[in-house]
Amino acid sequence: MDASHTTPVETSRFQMRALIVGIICILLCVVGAFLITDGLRQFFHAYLMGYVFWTGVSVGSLAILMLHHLSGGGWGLVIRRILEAATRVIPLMFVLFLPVFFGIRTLYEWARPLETIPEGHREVIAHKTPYLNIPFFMGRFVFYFVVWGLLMFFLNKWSLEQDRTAEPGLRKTMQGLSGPGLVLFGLTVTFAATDWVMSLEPEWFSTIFGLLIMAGWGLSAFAFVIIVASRLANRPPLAGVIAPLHFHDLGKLLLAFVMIWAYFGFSQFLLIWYGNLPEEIPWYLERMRSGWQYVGLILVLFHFAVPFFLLLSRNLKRHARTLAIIAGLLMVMRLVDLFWMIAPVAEVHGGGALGLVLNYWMYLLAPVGIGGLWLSYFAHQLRQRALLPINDKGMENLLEQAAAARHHHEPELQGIDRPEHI
Amino acid sequence: MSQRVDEPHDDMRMHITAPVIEPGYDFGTVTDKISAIVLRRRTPPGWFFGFSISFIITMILMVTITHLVLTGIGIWGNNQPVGWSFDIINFVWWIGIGHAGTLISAILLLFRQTWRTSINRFAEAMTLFAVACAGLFPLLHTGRPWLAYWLFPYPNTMGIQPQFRSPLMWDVFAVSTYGTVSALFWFIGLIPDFATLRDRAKSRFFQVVYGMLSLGWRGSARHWFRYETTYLLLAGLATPLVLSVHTIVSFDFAVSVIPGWHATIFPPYFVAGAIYAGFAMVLLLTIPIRKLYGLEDFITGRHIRNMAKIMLATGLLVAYSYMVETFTAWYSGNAYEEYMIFNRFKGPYMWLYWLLIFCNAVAPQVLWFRRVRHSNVAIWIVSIIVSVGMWLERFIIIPVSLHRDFLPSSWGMYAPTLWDWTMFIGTIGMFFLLLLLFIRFLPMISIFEMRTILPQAEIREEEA
Amino acid sequence: MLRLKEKVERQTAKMAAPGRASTGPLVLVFLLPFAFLLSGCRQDMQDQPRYEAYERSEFFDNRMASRPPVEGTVARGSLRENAALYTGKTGTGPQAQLVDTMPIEVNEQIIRRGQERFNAYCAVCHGMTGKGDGMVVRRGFRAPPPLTNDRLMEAPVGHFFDVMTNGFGAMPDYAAQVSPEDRWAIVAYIRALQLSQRAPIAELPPDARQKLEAGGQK
Amino acid sequence: MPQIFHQSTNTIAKVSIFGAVFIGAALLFVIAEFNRSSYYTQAFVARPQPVQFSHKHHVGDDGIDCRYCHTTVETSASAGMPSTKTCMNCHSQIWANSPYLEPVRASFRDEKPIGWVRVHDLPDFVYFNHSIHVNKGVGCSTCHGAVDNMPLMYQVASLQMEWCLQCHRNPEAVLRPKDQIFNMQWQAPANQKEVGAQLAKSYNIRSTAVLTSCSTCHR
Amino acid sequence: MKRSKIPQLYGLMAEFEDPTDVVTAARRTYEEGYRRINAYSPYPIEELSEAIGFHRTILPLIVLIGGILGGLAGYFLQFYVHVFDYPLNIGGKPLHSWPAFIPITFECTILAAAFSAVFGMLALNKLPQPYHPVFNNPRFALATRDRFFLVIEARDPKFNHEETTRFLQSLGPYEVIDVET
Repeated sequence: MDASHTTPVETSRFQMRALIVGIICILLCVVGAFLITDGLRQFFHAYLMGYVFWTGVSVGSLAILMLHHLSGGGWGLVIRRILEAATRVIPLMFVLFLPVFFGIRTLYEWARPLETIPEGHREVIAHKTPYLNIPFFMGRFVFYFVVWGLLMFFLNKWSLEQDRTAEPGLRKTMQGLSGPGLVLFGLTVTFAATDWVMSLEPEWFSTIFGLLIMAGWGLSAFAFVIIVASRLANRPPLAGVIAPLHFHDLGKLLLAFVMIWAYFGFSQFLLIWYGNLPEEIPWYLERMRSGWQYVGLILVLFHFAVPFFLLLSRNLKRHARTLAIIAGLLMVMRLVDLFWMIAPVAEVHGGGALGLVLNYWMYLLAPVGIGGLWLSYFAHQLRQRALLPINDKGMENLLEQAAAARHHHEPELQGIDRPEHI
Repeated sequence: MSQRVDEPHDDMRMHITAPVIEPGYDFGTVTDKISAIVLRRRTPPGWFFGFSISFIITMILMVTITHLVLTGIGIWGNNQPVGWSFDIINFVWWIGIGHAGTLISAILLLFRQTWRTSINRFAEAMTLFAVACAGLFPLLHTGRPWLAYWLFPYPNTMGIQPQFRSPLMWDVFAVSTYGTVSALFWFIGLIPDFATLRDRAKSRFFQVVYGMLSLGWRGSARHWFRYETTYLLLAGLATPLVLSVHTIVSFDFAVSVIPGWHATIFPPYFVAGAIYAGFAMVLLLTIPIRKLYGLEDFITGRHIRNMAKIMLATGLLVAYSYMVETFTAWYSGNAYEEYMIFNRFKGPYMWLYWLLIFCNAVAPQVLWFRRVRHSNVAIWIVSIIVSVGMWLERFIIIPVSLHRDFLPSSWGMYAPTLWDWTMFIGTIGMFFLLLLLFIRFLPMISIFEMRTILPQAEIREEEA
Repeated sequence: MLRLKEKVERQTAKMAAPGRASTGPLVLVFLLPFAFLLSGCRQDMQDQPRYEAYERSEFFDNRMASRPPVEGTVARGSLRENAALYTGKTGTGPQAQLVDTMPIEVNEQIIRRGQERFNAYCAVCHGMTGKGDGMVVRRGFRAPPPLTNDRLMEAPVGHFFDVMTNGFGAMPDYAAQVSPEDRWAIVAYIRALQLSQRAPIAELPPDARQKLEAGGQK
Repeated sequence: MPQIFHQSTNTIAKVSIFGAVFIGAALLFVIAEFNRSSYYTQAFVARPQPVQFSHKHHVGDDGIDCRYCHTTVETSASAGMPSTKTCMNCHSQIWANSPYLEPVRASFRDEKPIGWVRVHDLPDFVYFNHSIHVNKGVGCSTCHGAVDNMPLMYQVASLQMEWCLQCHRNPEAVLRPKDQIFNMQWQAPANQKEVGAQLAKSYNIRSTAVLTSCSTCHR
Repeated sequence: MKRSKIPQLYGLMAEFEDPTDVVTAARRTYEEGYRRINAYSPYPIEELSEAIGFHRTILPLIVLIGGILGGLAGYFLQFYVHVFDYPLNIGGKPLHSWPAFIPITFECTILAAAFSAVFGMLALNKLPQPYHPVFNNPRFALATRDRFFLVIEARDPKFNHEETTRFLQSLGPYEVIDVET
């Protein structure tokens, strides 16, 4: 492996720190779960939220990777190794599902014995038992990870092979897998979304929900990749290769995902609001009162309106650091969105301002905890390979451009402090 | 336009195996070849043949409309409980077909896909004519089309206003905005080409006509700069617009509580279906026309293959929606939802449903195979199947959902009448009539954009 | 709208006229696509194929769309068995006697109703005070006797009702214009009118009397 | 290619595009005004009648009450057109030989109704009822104007829906006490706002939401 | 074409056959200090407008403002109609049903923005302008085919007929001709 193409040394330090922060947060949550009233309930919901979020970054990256293999483009080449490293965290997420399994009866009404379910829900849940039961649920969970794992495995394997052998046919091979791979992605994520999030309220259903989660996962993956890319952009090997143009493209795609998420979200809301059916509307009613409406408002403003208007600007998109800030905001908003979907189910109330802190602090720590583990493993994976797929045919073009851009009056990468010695 | 010179590469081109324009052309020959279709070349007999047939079919449409207006919409087959049928099926079908045009023009422009250049003009024209055909149906379904202006808010003598909370009003705004913006987009794209035609035309009459249409375009660098900005801005506006239009069409159904209509996936599902049908129609038309006019050098195999891929992708989305709808109908535990699916699978219209599944979800899967994608005939056949399938989809959604609603005592059946068919077929005639007129009198390929993708168009770097 | 339609038709007819037979049919063919525009010239929601009250009908001999019920039709519950109420006489036939007691309960409301009806239907001839000096009389109609003359003061209530119902002398009947109940109300009011003008001063309530006396002194 | 167009076309082209906006706006304005004009609504246009019946004479000069002829105005949807017999109530003696009244006498003789020309013609999809208006405090002259000043009858209102709604949205402005309904001279008092509101309450006039609901007038 | 005025010089026009040549020539002309210059090409060349010192337009701002105004107008139209002008209870939906107002607001935004883009472009470009002095050159018809033109207007303070002609000749054009108004 050409040393000049690997990750900067700082990543190993980051890897350690993330691991420590992650473990501390998780431990705090576990302690809290057993100490405070209703702590277990809060713990499992908070954990599920963090789990769905970080799985989303991994699986979303997988989808973006396949999208890149299908359509090509310089924007994909420069972030390909970041995407690949993110997908390689999928095995970790498989293991981290364990707490959800332990909390299955706390989280999911349908997992409890039928007799204990209140009269009003029992009939509908009984109807769904062929699908919503613990063995099938776990079976599906394993299936999703097998599919994602296989896709991850082959795409990463061939990519590494490309680095080694520069075999031009590998490109076609990866492209060939990506088509059916995206189909599988769509199907698995739809059912994963149904299983993990939608079935939290087993009476409720929405056909767009799978797409909504897909858009959310894609968005969080994109935002994550942009942040990483902007952090790496001023150091070799990415420095001098990744250009404002690429951030411009990534920014456009980020904008597209923001709009798609808003579009799906608004479609679901409008149709359920307008239809006003007793089996659908409670989901929104629950989330539009007792304080949750403000969370919803935050989503409208900061998950859509603010990033939308900011990303309209060409200059902001080309400015790597600003773009990374917007991406960071969107990462946070992804968590808020999942919080808005998952936390109202937990129904922990009371206690005034102190209660607010006591009842919701784990929703902050759990994602950070899982995130610490995730990021640490990600950083480890990122260091394993060259940061650029140097033997891809597109790379020549990319390097040529970079050279031309330096030569010509293409503006320097803005917002990046380029160290003097480069 | 697409070839930004400050971005000397073209990202998407890295994967190009086939060119978007065959070699051997320069500015002059590209200009002459395309403008000759309008100005010089004798109109091929095939054109006259097609024109005559579509004129006759258009006349059938006119007779139908006359009869319809004189008698009332009772001449159609829809009646309680199937209040909406061919009129809305065809509306949705045509609007969907119209989607590919703007998609090719706007979205592919934003993503710097140069291969769009030779087909965008044609696809935009298709959009306009499809929207015109689509607009006829709801207009006539109102029963009194001459009072259609009542749909817009204006200080009227009735002292009332339109009902903006109704999705049908949203439709009025969406479709009229879509028609207007598409027309603007189309016309703006045509201005430099009108100037080309003005300067090539021999007769005074055509010089004046094209001269007026060109607004005095003279290719000034300042003008080009603003023009390019406008074109990009319009593309940026048209992209969400085109998605919103079919979204709003889907709202017509989805905001109601009819099982089979009320599904939250309807907006993206309809949009995907629209693009699917639209690309099928573009393929259906371009494959023969490039042959007829010898435009294989400009509309190359690569165009056909790319469009086939997009068709496959959107087709998969549509199939996904069928699957999710079916799964959710069971998962919901709602008796009406479950019955809706049962009725599709095994009800009186089941043959149409399974035919739809074949046309939209099964048949296009052949496009996974490289060999199929390289056969224009095969792609053409798939396009026909998809066009039929997308029409059937609307049939399944509309009358099949309506004919059995909540109350078994009000169940009924629907059968189209002769007038339903003449109306539908008539609009197909009108569509082709307009398209043939367009081909004859306007450049069907954007000449100035073709110039930009020639290798000569690149500005060589100054020798430093 | 219709005028436009005629115009277009005339124009079309002109074009198709034999004098210009060579171009006529061709022009028609090109006009054909626009023929459907003519179908818009209709207003059938405003004037629907049904009759409104008093509309002209071409179907019936007297051209009236409003049909009176067949002679002798009795609406349900309106058999008018109470002869006193509906004829002002006891029983039927030539032996019938005019009634002298009101067949309806008289109260202030009835009298006020009678006043209102009297002013609308009777005062045109009889005048507001019943003197027989109404506007129509002043225009030349034969003057009726004052309602306060001795004969009418003595007449039984049935007499007034009978006159209104069947007419008397030059006076036509008002059976079609005033309902029986209203006719009785008018009778009650006539009685009040008579009383108001022929009442002995002693019978006046003290306050009215005081007022009158104060007026008299002036 | 030398110049195709004359220099003046520059101005003409710009003015025509710019002007199109104003021409369009002006056209819309003209159409809107035309639709409200008496030419279109036929308001203030007296209709020729088979007999030159003058409301001015009968109502204004003679003081005949509306109900003398329009007997059903308080009880049914239609105000009622008088039968020829009602005319003959007086004209059996007054103007009994006037040639003007020959059609009336002929009608009475032959038992053929006089073909009066309808002045207030609402569209058939409107279900207007006189009695509810008269009994809920809407006077004759509110809609029909100063009939006592009309030698030949004409409508003073446009009879367009916005005209109907203007009262249905705000009935307080026109309500009168019961005894003033048939008074042609009635003028709204200075405190009509309060009086109207009180009257609306005493007449049990329903809310604007009900009064402007579609099915109140269209059934 | 008859013209009553005595023909005056509009400027000098140089014809080029190659896009790179015209861009180079335009840069040189700008560097030379000429400002009243314009270049004509059969397709958009970004370098060309940059070369004559033109690389900024307020169009995006016009479109943004147009869009925002259109959206606001669309929303307030619906709000006004349903809350004030014609409040009507339909299906128990609130009068101010904001979710139901979004689609039309969106369409109005797009429509107004598109109109501002098109008419803004035409206005800034001073189009339609069917008559223009440059058309006086018969060879200018090729500007919409395959030739590139560079014009220095006579109004330019630096303009001197002989000197400017010589300068343009030095840029290696196909030919340089006088253009009358």
